[in-house]
Amino acid sequence: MRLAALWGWVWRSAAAVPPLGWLIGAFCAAVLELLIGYELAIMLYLPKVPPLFGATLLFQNPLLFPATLLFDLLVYILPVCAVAFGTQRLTDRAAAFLEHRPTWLAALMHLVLMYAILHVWTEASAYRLQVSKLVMIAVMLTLSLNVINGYMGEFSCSHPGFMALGAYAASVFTLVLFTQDRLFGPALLPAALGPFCYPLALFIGGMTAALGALVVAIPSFRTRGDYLAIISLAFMFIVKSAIENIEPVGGPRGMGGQPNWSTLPVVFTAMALCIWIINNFVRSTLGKALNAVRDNETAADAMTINTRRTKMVAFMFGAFWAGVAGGLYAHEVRHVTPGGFGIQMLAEQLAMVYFGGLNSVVGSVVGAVSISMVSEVLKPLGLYKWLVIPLILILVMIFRPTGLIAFRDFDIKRILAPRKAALKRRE
Amino acid sequence: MSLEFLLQNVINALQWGSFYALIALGYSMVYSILMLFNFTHGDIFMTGTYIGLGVATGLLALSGAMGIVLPGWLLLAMTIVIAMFLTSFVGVAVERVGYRPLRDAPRASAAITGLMIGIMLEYGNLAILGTQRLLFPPIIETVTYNIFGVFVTNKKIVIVAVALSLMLALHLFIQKTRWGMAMRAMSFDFQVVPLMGVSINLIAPMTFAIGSALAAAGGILYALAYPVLDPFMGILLGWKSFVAAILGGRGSILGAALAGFLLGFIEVFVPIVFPSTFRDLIAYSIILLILTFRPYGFFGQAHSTQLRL
Amino acid sequence: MQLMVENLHVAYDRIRALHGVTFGIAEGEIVCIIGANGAGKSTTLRAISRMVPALPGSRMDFEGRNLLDYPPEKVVSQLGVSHVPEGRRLFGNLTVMENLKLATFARKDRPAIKRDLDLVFSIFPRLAERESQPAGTLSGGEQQMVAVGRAYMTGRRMMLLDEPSMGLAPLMMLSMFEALKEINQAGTTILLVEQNARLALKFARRGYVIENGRIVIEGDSGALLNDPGVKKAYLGG
Amino acid sequence: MSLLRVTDMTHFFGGLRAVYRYNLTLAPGEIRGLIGPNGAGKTTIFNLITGIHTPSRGTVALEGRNIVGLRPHEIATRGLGRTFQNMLLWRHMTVLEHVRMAHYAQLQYGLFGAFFGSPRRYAEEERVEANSLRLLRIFDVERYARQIVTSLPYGAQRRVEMARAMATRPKVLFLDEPTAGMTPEELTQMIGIIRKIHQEFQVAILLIEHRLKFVMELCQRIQTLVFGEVIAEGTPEEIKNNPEVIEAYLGKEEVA
Repeated sequence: MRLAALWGWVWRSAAAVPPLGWLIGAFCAAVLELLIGYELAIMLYLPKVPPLFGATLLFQNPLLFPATLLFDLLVYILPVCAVAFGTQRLTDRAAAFLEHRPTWLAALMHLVLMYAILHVWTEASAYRLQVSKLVMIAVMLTLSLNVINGYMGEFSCSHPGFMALGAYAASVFTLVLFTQDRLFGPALLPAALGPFCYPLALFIGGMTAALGALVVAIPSFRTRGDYLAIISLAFMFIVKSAIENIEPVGGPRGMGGQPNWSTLPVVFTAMALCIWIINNFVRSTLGKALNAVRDNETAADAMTINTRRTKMVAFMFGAFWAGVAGGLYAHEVRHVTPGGFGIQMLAEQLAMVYFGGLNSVVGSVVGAVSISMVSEVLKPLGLYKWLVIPLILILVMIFRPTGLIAFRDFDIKRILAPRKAALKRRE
Repeated sequence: MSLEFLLQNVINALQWGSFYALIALGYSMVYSILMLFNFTHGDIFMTGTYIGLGVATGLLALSGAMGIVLPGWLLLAMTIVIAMFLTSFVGVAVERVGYRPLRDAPRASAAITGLMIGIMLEYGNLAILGTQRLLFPPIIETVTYNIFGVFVTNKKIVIVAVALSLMLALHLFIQKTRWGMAMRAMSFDFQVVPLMGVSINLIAPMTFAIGSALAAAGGILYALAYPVLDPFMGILLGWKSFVAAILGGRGSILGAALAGFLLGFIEVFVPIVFPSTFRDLIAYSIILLILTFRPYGFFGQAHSTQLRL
Repeated sequence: MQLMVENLHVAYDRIRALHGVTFGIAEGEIVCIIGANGAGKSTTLRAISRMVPALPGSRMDFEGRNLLDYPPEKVVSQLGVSHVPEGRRLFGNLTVMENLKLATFARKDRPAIKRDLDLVFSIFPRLAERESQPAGTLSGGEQQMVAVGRAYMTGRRMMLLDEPSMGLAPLMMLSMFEALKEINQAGTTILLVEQNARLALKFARRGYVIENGRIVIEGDSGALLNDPGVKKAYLGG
Repeated sequence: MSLLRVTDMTHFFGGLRAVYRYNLTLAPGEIRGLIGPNGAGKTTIFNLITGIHTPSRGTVALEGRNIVGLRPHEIATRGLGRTFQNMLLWRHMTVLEHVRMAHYAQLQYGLFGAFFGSPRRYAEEERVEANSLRLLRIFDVERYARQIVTSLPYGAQRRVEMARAMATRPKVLFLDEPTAGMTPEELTQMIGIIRKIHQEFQVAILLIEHRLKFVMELCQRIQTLVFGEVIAEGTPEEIKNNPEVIEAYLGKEEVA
C-alpha cells in the first residue's frame, strides 16, 4: 500500500516535468559523464565507463554490478532528476511558450536537443556509437514493418527482402559513383561529393524496395492473411537467392567496402524523418484507411475507400522505409551478404514489432529499443540469449497478444504540452 | 538427356519429395484443424531427428550390450516407431504451451509464439548437445542396385517406401477412424465440434502429435540419406515444406503430399537445366507465381482468409 | 423442472445481449421462445449449451446439476443436452452417415447407438437413402433432417433447436415439426427458438416471448397466440 | 427520371438461384421497403447492387449510367451508401474516426499531404471533422465521439453505422435491417431518425426490414421477396392484405 503511494508520488512528480526538462537533464548527465565519467569509473574500481548503463556487465561480470549501479545513480539518475526538477518551472514556461508556436518548431527543438544528447553520449566509445546507430535503424525497420503488419494487419514476411533491396541498391550507387571498388572499378565522381549525394543513394534504395514491394502488393488485392504471408515469405527468399546469383554484386560472398557515411547525424535525421512521416501518414484519414481495410475490407469498400490503392500504398510505403534502413545499415556495417537478410533477421524484426505493440508508433520504438537492448545485455550469455529472448516474447504474447503498447496514437502536440495545464486538465 | 539419367533424377526427386511431403503434412493438418500454422514444425522435425539419433544410438548400444545382432531393417523400424512416439509428445507440449493459451488471440501472435518456440528448440539443442555436429549411426548398410543402368540405393527405396506407406496410413486413419472423422469435421467447422460432444482440447493435441510423429519419421529418413545433423536443419526443410503445404491448399492432406513431391521435382530438375545456385530462386518464383494466380493453392478453399486481429 | 435458467446474463465483446433471462422447462415438454431478430433467442440457446460464457450471477441448472460447471462438449456428452445451431452447420465434407456417427463420438453404448440410429432413419427415411452422400450436397430440408438427427444422436435428454424452419418450404416445415413431435414422444424435451411464431406456438405447449434480452411474456401457446403483446414482439407492434 | 433502376437482375451462387429477375425503379427521395423471410435473398440484392457480388445477369443503372462491374468503392463514391445487417464496424477505431473515414473519396490532399502534413491536409481534415461531428449530432451519438466503437451500446452502434453511411454523401441509402436488436423506444427513435435524414439529405432509401410495422410506417412502396423472387409489390395497405405475403411471412393460416 505504502509502496503504491510512493510509486504514485514518483509518477506524479515525474509527470509534472515536461519532456524538455528531461532532455535538458539528460544532456547535462551526458556532459557530466564526458567530463568526469572516466575518473569516477576508476574510483569505483570499474575498468571503464559502463557502455550501456552497465547493463552489458550484468552477465559479464555480475560482481561489478553494484558499482555500476552507483555509477548510474551518480552520473545519470541524480543529475537528470536534479536538473529536470530544478528547471521545472522554467521548462514548463518554455513549453507553454512553444505551445502557441508551430508544432514543427517545438518538435525541431526537442529533436536538436535529443541529437545533442546522443552526440555527447556516444563520444565515450565506438561501441556505444554503433549500438546507437543500429538501434535507430532497427526503429525504422520496426516502424515500417508495423505499417504493414500492424496498421494494415497483413502478416508480411518480406521485410528482410525489402531491406536487402535497399541495401544493395544504395551500395551499388555509392560504390559505382564514389569509390574505387574491386567490383565496379574506379570512382566516377569525386569522393568529396559523396556525402551530399548519400541521401539520394538512400532514396534510390528506398524506391527500389518500394518497387519490389509491388510483387507482394499486387497479389494482396486478391488474397489476404496466410497466403499473402507465404507470398511475402517467398519474395524474401527470392530476393536473397536472386542476389546470390548476381555475380557483379558479389554473389553469395556479398558486397563490402561501402563508404562509412552512416554517421550519427545522418542516421538520426533519417530516423526522425521516418518517424515523422510515418506518424503523419497513419494519423491522416488516408492512413487510417489502412485500419479500415484491416478491420473490415467490405465495409471499407462500401465507405468509398479504394482498398487496392490503400494496400499498395501500405506495402510500398513500408518497403520504402525498409529500403532506406537497408541503405543505412549497409553503410554502417560496410559489408552485406544476401545470407544476412534471411529468416533470422525476419524473426528479430517480427519480435520487435509484436513485442512493442501493433498499430502504434511508440510501441515500435519501444519494441525496437528494448529488444535490441535485451539482445546486447544478454550477449555474454552466448547462445542462452536465444532461449531467454524467445521466452520473454512468448510471455508477452500470452499476456498481451497485441504487444506492450498497442493501438495508441502518437500525438506530438499532447506530449510536448506544458505540464501544469495538462495536470489541471486531468483533475 | 538419356532415359537412365532422367530416371535417376526421378528417384532423387521422389526421395526429396518424401521429406518435404512428410513435413508438409504436419503443417497442413494443424492448419486444417486450428486455422493456424505451426511455425514450430520445422524445429519439431529437427527435434524428431535428434530423438531418432538418440533412439538409434540407444538401440545399438543395447543390442551390443546384450550381444544380439539385430538386422538393420528391424533396427530402423524400431527407431522410427519409438522416435515417432516420443516426438509426438513434443508436439503435444508445443500445443499446450504455445498455442492453446493463444487460441482466441490474433493469429499473428500465435505465429510469433510458434517461431519463438522454434528458436528455443534450436538453441536448446545447441545448449544441450554442444556445437559439434552429430552423425546419425549407419543403421542399414548402403547397397546399390543397378536396374537397367539406373543406380538405386536401398536407402532411397526405403525412404520412398516408408514415406508413401506412412502417408497411406495417415489417409486411412483420417478417412476410416472416428478420430479421423472428428478431425475432418473440425477442419470444416471447428466451432460446432463441441456440440457433437467432442472436445477441441482432445483433437488439437492429437493433431499436433500425429504431425510431429510424421515429422520425426521424415527426420529419420532424412538422416538416413544425409547423416550429418545440425540444430538448424529444420529451418531450411521446414520453411520449404511449409511453402509446400500452402501450395497444396491449406488444410488439404492430399495437396500437401502432392506439393511436397512437386517441390522435390522442381529442386532436383532445376539444377539440370540451370546453374544449381538458381534452385531456390526458381523454386520460390514458381511458388509465388502459382499463389498469385491460384491464391488458394491446389486444393484449398476460399473461405476465411482474414487475419484475426 | 428439468432445466432452470435464472437471471442469465450474456455479453459479446462487452455488449450485453441478455439481461437476466429466467425460465424453466419440465421434462418431456415442448417449449418455444419467440421474438424479433436480435432479441437474444439464439444467444439464450448458445448460453445453455455453453458456447458463449454466461456472466457472473447467472444460474443454470439441468436435472439438479449446475450447467456452468460443464464445458460445451460435456453438456452434450454427460448431460445429454443437444443443440441444433442456427443455419444447421453440418459438416459438409462428411457424409450423412459420418455426420450422424460423429455425433456418437463420446458415447460408448453401442446397442443404444444402433437403436437411436434406427429411430432417426425411421423418422427421416430420406436420410437412409442419402446415407453415403456428402452432407454439403443435400437440399435445405434434408440438411435440416441431418442436423436434427445428428443432435438426437448426441444427447437425448433435451434438444435445443435454433430456427428449424429457416429456409424451408412450407410443406417441408410441417413435416419437420411432425418429426420433432416424434422425437419428443421418444422422450426428448424440446426447447426451440423460432421466427415463424404461429408455427412454433401451434407446435409447442408453452411459449416465452423475448425482447431485448429479457423474457417479457410467458404462457400457454393458445393464450400467447391471441396476445397483443406477441403480435407486438413478433411483428414489431 | 428514376434515380436507380435495376432490370432483370439474376444471380446464382454455384448452382443455387439466389435472386431471380429482380426489378426496381427508385425515384429520387423515395423510401422503399424490401421484406421477406430469412434467407429470401434480400441482403444478396443489396450486395449485388452495391458491387460486392456481380450479378450473373441484368443491369443496374444509377442516374442512367450502368454500374455493373464497377468496384464497390466506385459504386459507393457514385452515391450508393449502405449499412450492413451485422454492422460491419471497424473494431479498433473510434466513433469519430469511423465517420471521418467515410469521407475518404472527398479528400483531395493526396499522399503528399498525408506524408508531410501540408496545410491543405489540415484544412481538409478540419472540415471533415466538423462535418463528422455534425453527422454524429444528427444521429445523437456525439457524446461517444472519442470512444472505441465496440464499447458502445448496440443501438448507438447502429446509429454510428448510419452516420458513417451518410458521410459518403449517398444519393440512395441502403439500410439492411436498421432496427435489428433494438428496443421499442429505440425503434421509435429510429423511425424519427430515418425520417429526419430523408428530409434533411433528400436521399432515396431502400430498406430491408423484419418488423412490418416499421416498414409500413416509413415506406411508400414495399416489395416482398420469397426464395429470391418478388411475389408482391405495392403500397403498405396492399401488402398487408395480400394473402401470399401473409402466407410467406407469417406462416400459413391453416398451420396456425
